Amino acid sequence: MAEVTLIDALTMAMAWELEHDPSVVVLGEDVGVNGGVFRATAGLQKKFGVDRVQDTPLAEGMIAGISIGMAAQGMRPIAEIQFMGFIYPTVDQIINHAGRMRNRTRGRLTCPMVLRAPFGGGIHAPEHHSESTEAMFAHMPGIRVVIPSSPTRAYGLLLAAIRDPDPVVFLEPKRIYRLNKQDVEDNGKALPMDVCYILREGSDITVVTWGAMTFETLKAVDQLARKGIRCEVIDLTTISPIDYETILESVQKTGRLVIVHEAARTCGVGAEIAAIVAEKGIYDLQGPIRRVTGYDVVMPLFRREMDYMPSVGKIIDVIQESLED
Amino acid sequence: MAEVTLIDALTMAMAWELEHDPSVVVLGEDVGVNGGVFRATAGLQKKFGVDRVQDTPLAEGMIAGISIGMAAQGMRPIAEIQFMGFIYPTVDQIINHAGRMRNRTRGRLTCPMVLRAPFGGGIHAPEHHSESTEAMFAHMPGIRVVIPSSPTRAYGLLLAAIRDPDPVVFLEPKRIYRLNKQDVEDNGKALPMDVCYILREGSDITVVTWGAMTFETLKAVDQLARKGIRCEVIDLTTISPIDYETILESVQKTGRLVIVHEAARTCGVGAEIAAIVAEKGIYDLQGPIRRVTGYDVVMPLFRREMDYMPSVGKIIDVIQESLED
Amino acid sequence: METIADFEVQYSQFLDPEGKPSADIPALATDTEKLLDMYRLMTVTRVFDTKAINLQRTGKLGTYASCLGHEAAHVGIAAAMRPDDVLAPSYREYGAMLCRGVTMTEILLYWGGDERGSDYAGPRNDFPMCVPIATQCLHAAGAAMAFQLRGEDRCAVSINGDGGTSEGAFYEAMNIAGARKLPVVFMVVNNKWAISLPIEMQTASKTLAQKAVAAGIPGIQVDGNDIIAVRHWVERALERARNGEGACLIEAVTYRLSDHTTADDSSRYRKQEEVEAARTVEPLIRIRQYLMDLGVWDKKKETKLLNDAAAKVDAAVEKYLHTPKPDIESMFDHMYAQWPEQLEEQRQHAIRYGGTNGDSHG
Amino acid sequence: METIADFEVQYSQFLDPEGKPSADIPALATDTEKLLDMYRLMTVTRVFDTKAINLQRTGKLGTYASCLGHEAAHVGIAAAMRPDDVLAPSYREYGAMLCRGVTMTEILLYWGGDERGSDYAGPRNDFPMCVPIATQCLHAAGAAMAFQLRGEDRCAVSINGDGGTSEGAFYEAMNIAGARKLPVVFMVVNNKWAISLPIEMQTASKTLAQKAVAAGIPGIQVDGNDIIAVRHWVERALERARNGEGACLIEAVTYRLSDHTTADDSSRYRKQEEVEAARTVEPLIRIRQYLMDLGVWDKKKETKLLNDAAAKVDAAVEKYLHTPKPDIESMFDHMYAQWPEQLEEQRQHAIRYGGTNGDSHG
Ligand SMILES: Cc1ncc(C[n+]2csc(CCOP(=O)(O)OP(=O)(O)O)c2C)c(N)n1
Ligand SMILES: Cc1ncc(C[n+]2csc(CCOP(=O)(O)OP(=O)(O)O)c2C)c(N)n1
Ligand SMILES: [Mg+2]
Ligand SMILES: [Mg+2]
Repeated sequence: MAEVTLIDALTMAMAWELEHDPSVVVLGEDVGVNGGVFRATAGLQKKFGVDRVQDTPLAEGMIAGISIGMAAQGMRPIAEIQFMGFIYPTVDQIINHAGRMRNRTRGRLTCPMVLRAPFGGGIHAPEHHSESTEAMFAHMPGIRVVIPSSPTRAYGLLLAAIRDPDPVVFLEPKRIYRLNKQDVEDNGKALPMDVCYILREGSDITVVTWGAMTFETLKAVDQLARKGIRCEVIDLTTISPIDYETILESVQKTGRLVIVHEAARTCGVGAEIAAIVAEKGIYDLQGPIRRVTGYDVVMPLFRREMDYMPSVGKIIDVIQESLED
Repeated sequence: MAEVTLIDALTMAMAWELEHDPSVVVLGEDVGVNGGVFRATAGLQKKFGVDRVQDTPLAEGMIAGISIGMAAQGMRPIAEIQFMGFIYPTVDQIINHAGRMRNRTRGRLTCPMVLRAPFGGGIHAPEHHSESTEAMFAHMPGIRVVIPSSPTRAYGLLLAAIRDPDPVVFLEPKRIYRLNKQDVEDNGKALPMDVCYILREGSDITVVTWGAMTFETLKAVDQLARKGIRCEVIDLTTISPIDYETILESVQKTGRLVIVHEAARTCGVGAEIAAIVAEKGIYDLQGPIRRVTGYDVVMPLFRREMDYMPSVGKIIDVIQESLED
Repeated sequence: METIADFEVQYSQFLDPEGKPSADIPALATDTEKLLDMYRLMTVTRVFDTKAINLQRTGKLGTYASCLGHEAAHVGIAAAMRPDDVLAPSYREYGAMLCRGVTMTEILLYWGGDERGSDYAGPRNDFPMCVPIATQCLHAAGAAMAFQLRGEDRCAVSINGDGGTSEGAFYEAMNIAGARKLPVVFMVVNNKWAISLPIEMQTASKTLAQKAVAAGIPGIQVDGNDIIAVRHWVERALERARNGEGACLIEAVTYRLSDHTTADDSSRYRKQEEVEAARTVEPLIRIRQYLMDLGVWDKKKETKLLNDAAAKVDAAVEKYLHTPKPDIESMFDHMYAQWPEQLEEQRQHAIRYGGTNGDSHG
Repeated sequence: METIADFEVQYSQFLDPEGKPSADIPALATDTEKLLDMYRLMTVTRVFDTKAINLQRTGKLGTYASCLGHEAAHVGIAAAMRPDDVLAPSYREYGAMLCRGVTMTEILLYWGGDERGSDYAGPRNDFPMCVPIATQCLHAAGAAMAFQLRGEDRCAVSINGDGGTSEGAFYEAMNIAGARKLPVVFMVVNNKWAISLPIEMQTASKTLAQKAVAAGIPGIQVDGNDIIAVRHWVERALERARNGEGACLIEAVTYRLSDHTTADDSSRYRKQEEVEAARTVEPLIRIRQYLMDLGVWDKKKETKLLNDAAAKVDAAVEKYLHTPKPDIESMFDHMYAQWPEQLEEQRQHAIRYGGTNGDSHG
């Protein structure tokens, strides 16, 4: 057991799988000698060599495209995109090929690849370095989207993503890369994808969130707990496909739902969760479904980025408002 | 007044604006001599010359990128992407530049461009030619997304889009390009964007839809009308930003909401509408908000494409189910 | 000023339009069995192509992209490959696909709106036809990287058109292939037109072969109507690749004698005279003449070939026309290794309404 | 085999690292006023750069990308341009931006997390700094197209790094510029590194200038540490462009003497010796020496220049540090010509919570 950060856990998971599965390859910009701009791949090239851990030229569409080509021919590439703001040149390859290679060939060729990218704001990063556009990928059929929010889940879910026979977009909340440590056993055990993780049980209200926002949410909920308010906090974790059973069960119990995400509101993943509950769980609801989200604006440069983000205060206020319904 | 189809109306609008605004330029693959693969630009190059109506090399990212460059320097480009399945190489330019040129320069440079693309299925087209991914663009701040569903609205809204000082993704439901004709006066009058259009008034249930699905929906609604069911049909029209006031008012009256769209369900625009109503209109609802949508799969090749699409039958059943709540 | 680098682009042709040798012919051209095999396949391809257009015209096939005039380029590429190499074609290289072992029925199923058309019984590792232009160049590079990493003696070959050389993905693929010395050959079939855009309007580069210079890999232009030239240079390129010398770009210059697809009307944008002129240099004439001059081909053999080809094509068409629609469930069941439980409701919904919403042919 | 095209890549240098002429010097190099202006700006740029890094280290600036060693390339480019040309830079070309009239305060605001840094009071039509690599090449091409369409006597210039030449957008931009003879100059500042990836691993092409061959436009490599070479060739390229002869690619070879940004530690991936060697050929030494040899520069002038530069920089920093945060509303009010009414609730929400969620510096 080792006390590790979220990013350490990712490195551990990649190392484990590089060690145990010869078809696994890590590739991306600066992932080799430099160990990744966030150091997620630190030490891997030294340990596994330049073939298994490859620095690529600067071209994200290329990284995605060759990963698909490799995956279709029996490899398991783990491609890193340096920041989510640079993931867009991959969109064509991901939606038009990764997500449909299996279907269009009726299973003859498949695409067991992982596309990793750090996302989200709050680290005083430069322009284009703070975006959260998971909803775009969640809308693509054939693509799993997974976001871990703790070292334990980072380790177990990245292993699951690498081993999955289908493509996974694995988004890493970079603000919490090093926020806290957990004991993570390096035992190669994957955690299940396609399910939510319940972070706090409670009966008064359901709060669904993911990524770095789990921290804001837990802080808010802890403050409310002091007032005797028992929130159930669900970490969505797999953004697509959504485990709505868990959410519906919780709403059945609590009768109230708040969704918290950092991405812009319109057509964010929060909308999908609200829509599902407004269809399948409406009779359980005692009031409106509320969202605490980023605004429908470009993520501001860092002097104003915190004003863009859902804050503990904003979350508390919305939860309290919901409890008054 | 001329009896024109939806696509004729688009040609008329472009011709009007080419005539009246020297900064307008039409560009794209095969839009010149060939008049566009769907003939939306037929005759325009002959009339306005090769400078104003330009055939470009085959590179969608390039088309978007040079359009942004032109727009920032005072032109008003109307760029055509041949099919929505080929729009993805533009995503980087659209989200990272078109949608933020104004904001990041505090209004110094702007991006008055229109990105036109036919979308949707049902015309027996080849692979990658039938997609509906408007939700991806609706999630991008700073981008308007507009979808006309009649010749009149095609004419008036395309004029509005061209004249708008900000970027507009203008998606054309190709299945209804030639489905019907309307008298459209070629008077250069724009119609308002950012508002819904009410296609049928009714008090029993609200049905929100857009694009080609307005036809399926109207057929369904007409059949139901014979049974005395009065549906209010709202054509969303501007997919982003959403005119939710009109929808909320309607739901206040009807108490019931069904959303119909062709795109895959998860994180489609339907989710956003449901989420808004589940927040702001929940007390008006008499039952669940239901969606009739494409499935979360790759649009099948054409022998099964109709089984993918929301049909009149599926819509009727869901409306009837909703009325039983 | 100092010259720090220089480059030449070569052009190669062995057979002139009349079928006369125009250069020292390579070993391949003396192996008549190889030539006959290729000629037969070119002919079958053309018969198939004609039939497919007819099927489309009579409503029995969807939009179809003809390969008329490209037979030498397409067959020549695949004939140079080994079975365990991998092809990443675009959407009209039937000559190459048939040569690789894809069946005519599969090709028809694809254009007939049935995904099973891409589930090749033959070349299991070949990529399916690729519509998003030039994206497949990257798949070929990725496949080559897989072969290189595993130390396999295999190569990948991608094919795109002249139009595809304007897409960024084409350059990105060449660049990574050059940087890594990947065992891949990039074929550009320059048929002079990208739908309505003539090659001169696509680029200022006088040849497409010279685009290789940007990636630091060799580029050569060959007469794409001369199957000997195509096969010879693809073989050489594959040999280089197998020897660890890396990637090549080969531009095969030919002409699209047909409309772009059955949905296109090329009379809108190009002169009939240009097409007629191209017809006189098309690829079947010259190889047939060469074989006749060698004394290994004659009218009788030609007639028999055409009859056999027609029979083969008819049989494939029959099989195609009698293939029942794919199951409704099939649109779900191949999306993931296992369709997610939480989406099962959608699948059931589709099954419940199966076939109630209009119908496509068949 | 027939040679159907050939290409040469030339290299140009006028001043060697010691400041001695290494070729017939062009007219420009005899105009000492021009040279002095450029030298002064290069020096100011370096003083600014050093200060910016210090500001970052002391928590008064965000991540910052240093331009140390690039001064000749950057200033040379902009010095060759006319005021009404348009520049589309990437993110470290401060020498070029200052020469264009962007203020130091604006540059600091940008890296200090304030959008107003891109609202240049000077060059109103220049594109802002561009982080998504190589995307700006297309903006320059588009701007050039606007100038061409309106018949204006203006040119666009884009700048990207060696790393950017791996992105498809770079090739797409060159290709359209070639096809349309656009009045645009593509500058590649080859500083040998794309973060940790050395140029040899980025591409197999021996020069980046030869990438122009793919687009059928001229490409030339110049010593990017020689401001005379940079300015001369950019002037020539702009002249060509203004004459309707179309686009050029110019590779300016220099070296990134600093870390990639203040968030980078280049000792992880490159040898200190390489950096030290590059330091001996850096761009300020040689132009200073040349000016001294001409007798128009001396120690005293140098001291005064450095003092003046420091004062200028300090004034700009003061202004930056005293710029209050942008209003909360500003994140909404520049999104559209008019913020949509239906989203006004969000704006009000932000205003209500303004400043309650932690705070960034200042
Ligand atoms: C990315 C993309 N954009 C547009 C299209 C539509 N389209 C299909 S074929 C074609 C022209 C292709 O020309 P070329 O590459 O020369 O190949 P050819 O058809 O001549 O074989 C176009 C524009 C597409 N399939 N993919
Ligand atoms: C599309 C994109 N991908 C990745 C990055 C992250 N990134 C910033 S700078 C850089 C390296 C750029 O190298 P080069 O083009 O040589 O320019 P230099 O920094 O050396 O001036 C990378 C990978 C980015 N900004 N944009
Ligand atoms: Mg072509
Ligand atoms: Mg560099």
